[in-house]
Amino acid sequence: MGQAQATVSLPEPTVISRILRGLAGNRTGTIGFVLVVLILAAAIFASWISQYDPAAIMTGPRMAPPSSEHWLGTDNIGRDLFSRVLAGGRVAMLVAAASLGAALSLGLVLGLVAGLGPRWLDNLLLLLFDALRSFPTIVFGLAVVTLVGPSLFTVILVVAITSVPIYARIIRTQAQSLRNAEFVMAERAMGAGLPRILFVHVLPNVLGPLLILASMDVPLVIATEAGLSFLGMGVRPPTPSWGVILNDGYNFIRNSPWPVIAGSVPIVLVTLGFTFMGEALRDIFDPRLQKAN
Amino acid sequence: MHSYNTTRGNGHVPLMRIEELSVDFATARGPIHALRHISLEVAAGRILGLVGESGCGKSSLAYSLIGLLASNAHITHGVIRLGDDDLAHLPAGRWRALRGKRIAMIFQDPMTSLNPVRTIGQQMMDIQYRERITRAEKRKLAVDFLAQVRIPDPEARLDSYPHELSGGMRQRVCIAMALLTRPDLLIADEPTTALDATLEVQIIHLLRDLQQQFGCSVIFVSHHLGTVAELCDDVAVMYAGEVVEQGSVDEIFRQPAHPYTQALLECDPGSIREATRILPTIPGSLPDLRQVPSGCIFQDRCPHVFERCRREHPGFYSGERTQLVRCYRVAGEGEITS
Amino acid sequence: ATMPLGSRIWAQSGQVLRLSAYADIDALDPAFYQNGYNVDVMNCIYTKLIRYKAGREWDWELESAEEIEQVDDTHIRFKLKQGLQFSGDYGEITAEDVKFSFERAISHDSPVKSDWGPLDHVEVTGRYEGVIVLKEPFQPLWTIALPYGTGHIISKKAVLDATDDGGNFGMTPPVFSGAYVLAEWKPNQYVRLTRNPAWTGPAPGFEEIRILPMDDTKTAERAYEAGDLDFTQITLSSLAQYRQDPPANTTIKEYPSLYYVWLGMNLDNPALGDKNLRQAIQYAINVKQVVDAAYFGEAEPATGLIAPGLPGHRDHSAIPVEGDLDKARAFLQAAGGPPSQPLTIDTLNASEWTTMAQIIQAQLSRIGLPTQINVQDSGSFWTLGMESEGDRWKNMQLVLNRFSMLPDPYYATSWFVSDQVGIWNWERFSSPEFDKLHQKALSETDSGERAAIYRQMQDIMEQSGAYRFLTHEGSPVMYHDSLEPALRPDGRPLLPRFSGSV
Amino acid sequence: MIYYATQRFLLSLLIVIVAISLLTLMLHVVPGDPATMILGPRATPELIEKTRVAMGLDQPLPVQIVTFFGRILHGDLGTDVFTGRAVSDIVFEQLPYTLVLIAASILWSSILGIVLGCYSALRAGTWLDTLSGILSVGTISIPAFVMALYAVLIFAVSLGWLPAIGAGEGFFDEAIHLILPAFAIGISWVGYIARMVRASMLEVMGAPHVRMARSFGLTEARIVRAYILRIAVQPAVTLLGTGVAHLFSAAVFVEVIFARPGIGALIVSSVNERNYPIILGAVLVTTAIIVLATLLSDLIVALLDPRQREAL
Amino acid sequence: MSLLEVKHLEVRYRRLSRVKAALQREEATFPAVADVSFTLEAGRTLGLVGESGSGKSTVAKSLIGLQSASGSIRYDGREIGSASHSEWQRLRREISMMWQDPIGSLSPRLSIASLVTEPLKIQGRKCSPDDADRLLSMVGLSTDLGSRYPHQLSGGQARRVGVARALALDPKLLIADEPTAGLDMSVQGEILNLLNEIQSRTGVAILVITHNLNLVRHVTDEVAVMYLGRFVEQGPTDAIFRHPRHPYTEALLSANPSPHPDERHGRIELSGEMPSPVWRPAGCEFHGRCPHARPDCADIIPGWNVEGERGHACRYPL
Ligand SMILES: Nc1ncnc2c1ncn2[C@@H]1O[C@H](COP(=O)(O)OP(=O)(O)OP(=O)(O)O)[C@@H](O)[C@H]1O
Ligand SMILES: Nc1ncnc2c1ncn2[C@@H]1O[C@H](COP(=O)(O)OP(=O)(O)OP(=O)(O)O)[C@@H](O)[C@H]1O
Ligand SMILES: [Mg+2]
Ligand SMILES: [Mg+2]
Repeated sequence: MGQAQATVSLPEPTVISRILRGLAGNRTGTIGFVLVVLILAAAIFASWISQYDPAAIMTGPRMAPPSSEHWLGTDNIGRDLFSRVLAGGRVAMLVAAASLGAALSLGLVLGLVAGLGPRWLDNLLLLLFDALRSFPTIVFGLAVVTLVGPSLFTVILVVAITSVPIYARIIRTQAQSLRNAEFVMAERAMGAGLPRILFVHVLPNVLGPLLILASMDVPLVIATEAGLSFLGMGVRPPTPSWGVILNDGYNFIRNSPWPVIAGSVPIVLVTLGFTFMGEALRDIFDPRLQKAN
Repeated sequence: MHSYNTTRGNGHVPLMRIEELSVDFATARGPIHALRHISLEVAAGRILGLVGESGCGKSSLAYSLIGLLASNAHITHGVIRLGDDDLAHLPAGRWRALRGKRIAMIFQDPMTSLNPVRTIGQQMMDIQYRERITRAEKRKLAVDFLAQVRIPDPEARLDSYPHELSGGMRQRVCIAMALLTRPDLLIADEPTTALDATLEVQIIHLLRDLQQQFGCSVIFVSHHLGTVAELCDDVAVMYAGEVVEQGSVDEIFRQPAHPYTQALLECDPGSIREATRILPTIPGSLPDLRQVPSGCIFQDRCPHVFERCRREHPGFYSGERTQLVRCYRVAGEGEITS
Repeated sequence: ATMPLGSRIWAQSGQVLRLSAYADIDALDPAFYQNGYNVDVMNCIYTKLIRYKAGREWDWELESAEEIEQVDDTHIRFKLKQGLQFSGDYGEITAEDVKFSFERAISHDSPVKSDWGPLDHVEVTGRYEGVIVLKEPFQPLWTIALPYGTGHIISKKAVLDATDDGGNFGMTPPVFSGAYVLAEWKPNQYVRLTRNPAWTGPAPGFEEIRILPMDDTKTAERAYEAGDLDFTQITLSSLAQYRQDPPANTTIKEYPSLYYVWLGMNLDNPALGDKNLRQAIQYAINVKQVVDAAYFGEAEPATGLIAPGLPGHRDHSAIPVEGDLDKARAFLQAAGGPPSQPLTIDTLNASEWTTMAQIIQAQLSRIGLPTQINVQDSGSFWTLGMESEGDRWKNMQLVLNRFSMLPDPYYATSWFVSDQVGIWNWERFSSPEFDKLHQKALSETDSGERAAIYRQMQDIMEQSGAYRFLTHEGSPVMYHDSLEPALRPDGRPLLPRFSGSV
Repeated sequence: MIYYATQRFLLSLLIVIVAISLLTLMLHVVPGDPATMILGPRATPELIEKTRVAMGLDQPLPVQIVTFFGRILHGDLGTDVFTGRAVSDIVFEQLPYTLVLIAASILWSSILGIVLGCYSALRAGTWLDTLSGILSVGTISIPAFVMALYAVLIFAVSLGWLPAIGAGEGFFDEAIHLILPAFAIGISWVGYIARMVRASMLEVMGAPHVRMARSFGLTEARIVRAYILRIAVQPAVTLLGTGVAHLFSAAVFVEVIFARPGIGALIVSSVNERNYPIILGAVLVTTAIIVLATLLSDLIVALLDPRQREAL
Repeated sequence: MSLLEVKHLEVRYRRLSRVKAALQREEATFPAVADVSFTLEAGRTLGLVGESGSGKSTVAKSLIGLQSASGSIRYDGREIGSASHSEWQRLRREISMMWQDPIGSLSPRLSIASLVTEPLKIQGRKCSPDDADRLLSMVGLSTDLGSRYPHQLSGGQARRVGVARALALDPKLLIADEPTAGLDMSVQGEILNLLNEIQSRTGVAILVITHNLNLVRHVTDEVAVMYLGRFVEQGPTDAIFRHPRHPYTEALLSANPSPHPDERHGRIELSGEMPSPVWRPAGCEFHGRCPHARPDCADIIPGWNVEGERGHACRYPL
């Protein structure tokens, strides 16, 4: 209390300046933040940066090594890898945003229902989450892909569905602890109804940590996409995605490692960026927030 | 500030002497000057109480005496003498030789101070790692000390995990562990705040008995005046990172000289004898420890403030009695430092 | 490269031939075999009357038959060599066993009974002699039945001992009649074949053969390079690299394959109802470019269904291999421009297929025809045009397809007759003339005449506008210099006849 | 304890049942037909129908599920219609290879991950920490199949030190064949575990009881070993327990690339073939193992932490 | 008629799941509050004192309908134990609560201004920015504080926000659960003075819950001392302070002695620890720790002895 009293006379920092200060004090956090900004910028400005249409075939020789015309070389049908990697970044970010967004919203609803709803519903949902989780992911992916047909949408669907149980579980735990939190009790004592408690008091408190967790799952999404692509079930060709680039290049890895390198380096960078940024944000906002099951 | 001597010829042999100790905490919004110019003496075989309201720096002072300040803390000034060592500038390697041997500490929260995954016995034997005795002997010692702190059936308790004990028992285990190392100086940082009122009494009495038995010096940190009065021989009153008054318990609680001490005593509901509907308070709020005002630290809340208080930082003065007071109102009666 | 430890251990046990198969065996009963990879093993453990000749020309030679001849259109007389032994105590191979072996497929309703076509029965005329009696003439018997899977001979007694009714014995052969016996099968790991002590023919070249299943030919290439294999197929996409920079002591050989790849169009899909549109597509596709891109210039454009070397192969197709953009545009014009919705191209999910699909997509977009590629896993893909699988066939439009082949043109055309519409004829191409010709060719004994019929049939297919033939791929192999493999003209190994050292 | 055990067991059983039912449901909407895939193009419609009946596919869905579980009660996973072999034989023949692979991957990656995580936490904020962070997070992201591929190309093809394919025969040989696949699968877990251990180490290092241990002058090494690590590895153990599902997925890729036998490859090929009895049998067994692994990780955590034991 | 009249209140918490309890043949629930009766008049203050876990907050929660309880709770003459949802909605305008954790009871993402006006909004009243300022200044807080967030307040400030919220609807009954927990002594005084002042202005009845008996002395008219979910002593504050009859009351009273050397009485040391409400001792529940316990205390459950205005549950009162 005294601590707080001692600081009241200073202006309180805004969230943004708190983030920036926190990042400044954290080396990996800074690295992550810079990487994420670069990746997002590259994805947004992809078409301005690259000179080639990522889908245009035979813009150069096949499987050419990096050169001044083709910064990362070309693929097996002579497409410019650099522009494909950039465009792939856009796809990756789209998939990540859409699937995590979907997983979050669905996880939020189910988690809140499980956490705040009646006991039997909680048990039922938990059972469902655990059952979903205990499939080998890839079997699930295979089934969905064969069902819906491979496309961007399918990848989004697979990632969304496999992540829902994870988010829902986290939200459930949070909701349960919030249900007994004193400020929720206080609101109830003042006569606040469930919708008000949910939307005004509970949601804002679970959303922040959840967004941080979600940002740390961006690499997971991309890895899932790459895995599906490896099994030939990624996005619809000729859409460039890093997984597709990897998968195409994988066949020629013996003599021409470029496509695989071009496909995997961005994945590594995204992972580094989002993981480090997420970890730093987590430390800044809540050091205790761990990705528990 | 000049160094000075607080020994007032009261005949007590000092065990530890803190001189002009200042500690800063680095934070994102600039350094906090959490401790400033602390000068204190811990007499051998006596209990020194450290009182003051929340956030005044009691724990920071205690931790700096055992070298466990947070990683963002930095001793900017001063010395802490213990024997031939200066603890303020002790290399990291030397600390281990002191901790758990000459100095031991009891922490505020007994619920979290014990390792949850090791049994009481394991933890008590761990800390005897220096002794060249057999495991059985170590175990025996542990049982003895658990018995000392009046834990029923100590033999069986050795194999319990902390979560199987109640809060009071855990705090007694902590005390047993601290005493087991037979320290010269025992630091107890609010060892009873997490406990219930009736339990607190038990722990305080236990501490007093054991201190008398082992004869070590104790620094007892508390914000509870009644408890300090009951347990301690000497007391130092802290306010916003400074010691504002120090001396023997009898004197200070009988005739507090610093306006802050006076106000604090008035507020203590334990000391208000006659029923009243209006409780006394100290108006105003704490100063910001990032920008410490010049002059007296208590100036904003002091009913007796005068011009000099705002200008100059007062040194320690002693009135006609033996206690030392950082207040110009006592200055006329004999200044000790300039 | 130095030999890894694992292969060194194997090598110590003598002459072991190690090679890969693209799938693990799943049937060892010749009357019930389902796929070619099983036949590679059967070749080793059973004998048959005649066998394919190794070499570049499709032909057969005698194996366990001393003589065999076509007596008339429906009768084939054979005489077994004497003294051929079954393994175990099942004694000599007799004509009775041949009869049993051949008739099983029909009597037990095997999935491959069609290999025997109109087989009526086998007449046993002596201990070693018999006559194969057909209900009607059936030329392919000589090319796909007798020297291939269903032609293998097993012991009647052994099979009846092992099964109640002489039906499918699955994965546990009760008897061996070939140069090798199945010593061990570790599913998904290897098939180990060792010499058959009862074998009286010429000793096979190797003490032991190990066949390692690997789905992915690229894996096999790496395994070969790492020294884990002595012989392997390689992919066309690696061929150029290997030719340029072959692994040490390695021979690389290219063979044509029998596969045929084409782009089919669903005639019953409303969007493709206009023949002009289909022709626009046919002409817009530059087959050379498609094949070059997908196979790295290592495969030749196809002129039809039937691969070079087989009777009925066409020298060139009616539509030029390079296509003709002007004509394509004209046809498109005639069709009233591109359809309102992009057309879909369905394809398998392997690299060559998606590459081809993307090139075709690019080519079609040059005449202003937008398309969308649907990649499918094999399970979904192979039921795409089947009416038994719901309504998916109705939505199918363009489909990039590949069928495998047996060395007889009949096998290729049989999938495109009217009866097959909604089964394997996904284009839903139906021509009475085609059906008639198909039937006619079955009994045509004159090979020149027969070839002409098949050529005519391919012309009809092409004219329907439902097909654009792409390639027959190719079947390159690589092996240690010291090995002398025996290969069919399409590069498939004839294992018992491998020789040399490894 | 008994109550907990039965509750846990029943729950696991339920999870498996729900999971398998979900799977059956999914399989049924997926297009494709086993008879077409396996019997080949020459199969007659009657034969296809016969096969469907033999697989029980003509029955309504709930009946199929009930029959399936009914048979399982008798320890029978069914028969593969095509090879005529018992599904349990097929599955249990492949299972050990995957289990050994997963166990080896978990073992080496958790040991290395814990060491790396510890090291990072103890040197938090230094360049070495940053470096090990970049390394471990970097490895998380490299897809297992890319890792596997490069491992083969470098160590088997170019250097020829290790075999490129197969599972080997005999203990020593099998161990050697395990090295590259286990490396490829484990490497990303090194990163996961290292990051997790680092984070929880940092948290535990700030706990009051650690400060108390320090106040007694215990050596740093002892504090880390006896006081911090036992608590700090718990989230990693839980992670591994739930991560077994992902390991099974990674095994799929690696088994294909190394032409290794294993249940992952079996599942993929039977999914491609739509061989329902094998899919169901294999997924049932994997799901059961995954559920079991979660249980095991909970038990290990309970072993490490007496407070968790209380909950049992 | 009293404003609040509680009779034989009992609250049971679930300890084991039904299945587990049945299997282990144990009781699934335990009483956290047992047989609690008291009355509270308008304009008066009752102190509820007892150590951690003695059931004080549980009593408070059942009074405001957040915890179902058996027994009778009559507010303004009406039984509210079985009140319907809409009845509670209305009741909560008149009964308000200050929570134990000053900062934790404020929704962390809302600004102070919107937090103080929460009760108005919940009850569907129109509220202007002036309302927030009015409420803040009512409890002596600067209006600039309105734009801050709970974690940016000191404990004392957060308490005041709690007071402002509790009083926003002019309640007739205010329940203050540990209104001074975790505060420095001078701040404690401020909060209690504030409550006092408001009571004298509005005539609200206050139930103060605390574990510090010395604190309630100055602000309450009556006290009830709880031990293990039961009242052990109850009566006018003055009388109880002058002469505690129950040994536990005596021990609690001595727990916060004066620091002044001349006024030190020494403290009464109890032995043992507080038992858990799950495993209640037989006989007098305090006998294990009682310095004055006699042998039969272990067997005989003491009844409630009424002595004029006060009462206690000790067979051998001091
Ligand atoms: N690690 C730290 N970083 C920054 N500031 C700190 C840190 N530790 C303590 N402080 C600040 O230093 C001052 C003194 O804190 P300290 O914990 O020593 O007070 P205290 O008297 O022990 O209080 P309490 O009675 O609440 O325990 C406070 O203002 C506090 O905010
Ligand atoms: N929701 C609950 N479920 C089960 N037991 C509970 C619950 N809430 C409280 N208890 C138990 O009921 C008893 C009384 O709790 P209560 O919170 O009323 O005590 P209290 O007097 O307010 O204590 P404190 O001073 O610590 O706030 C305690 O033993 C507590 O452990
Ligand atoms: Mg402190
Ligand atoms: Mg409470």
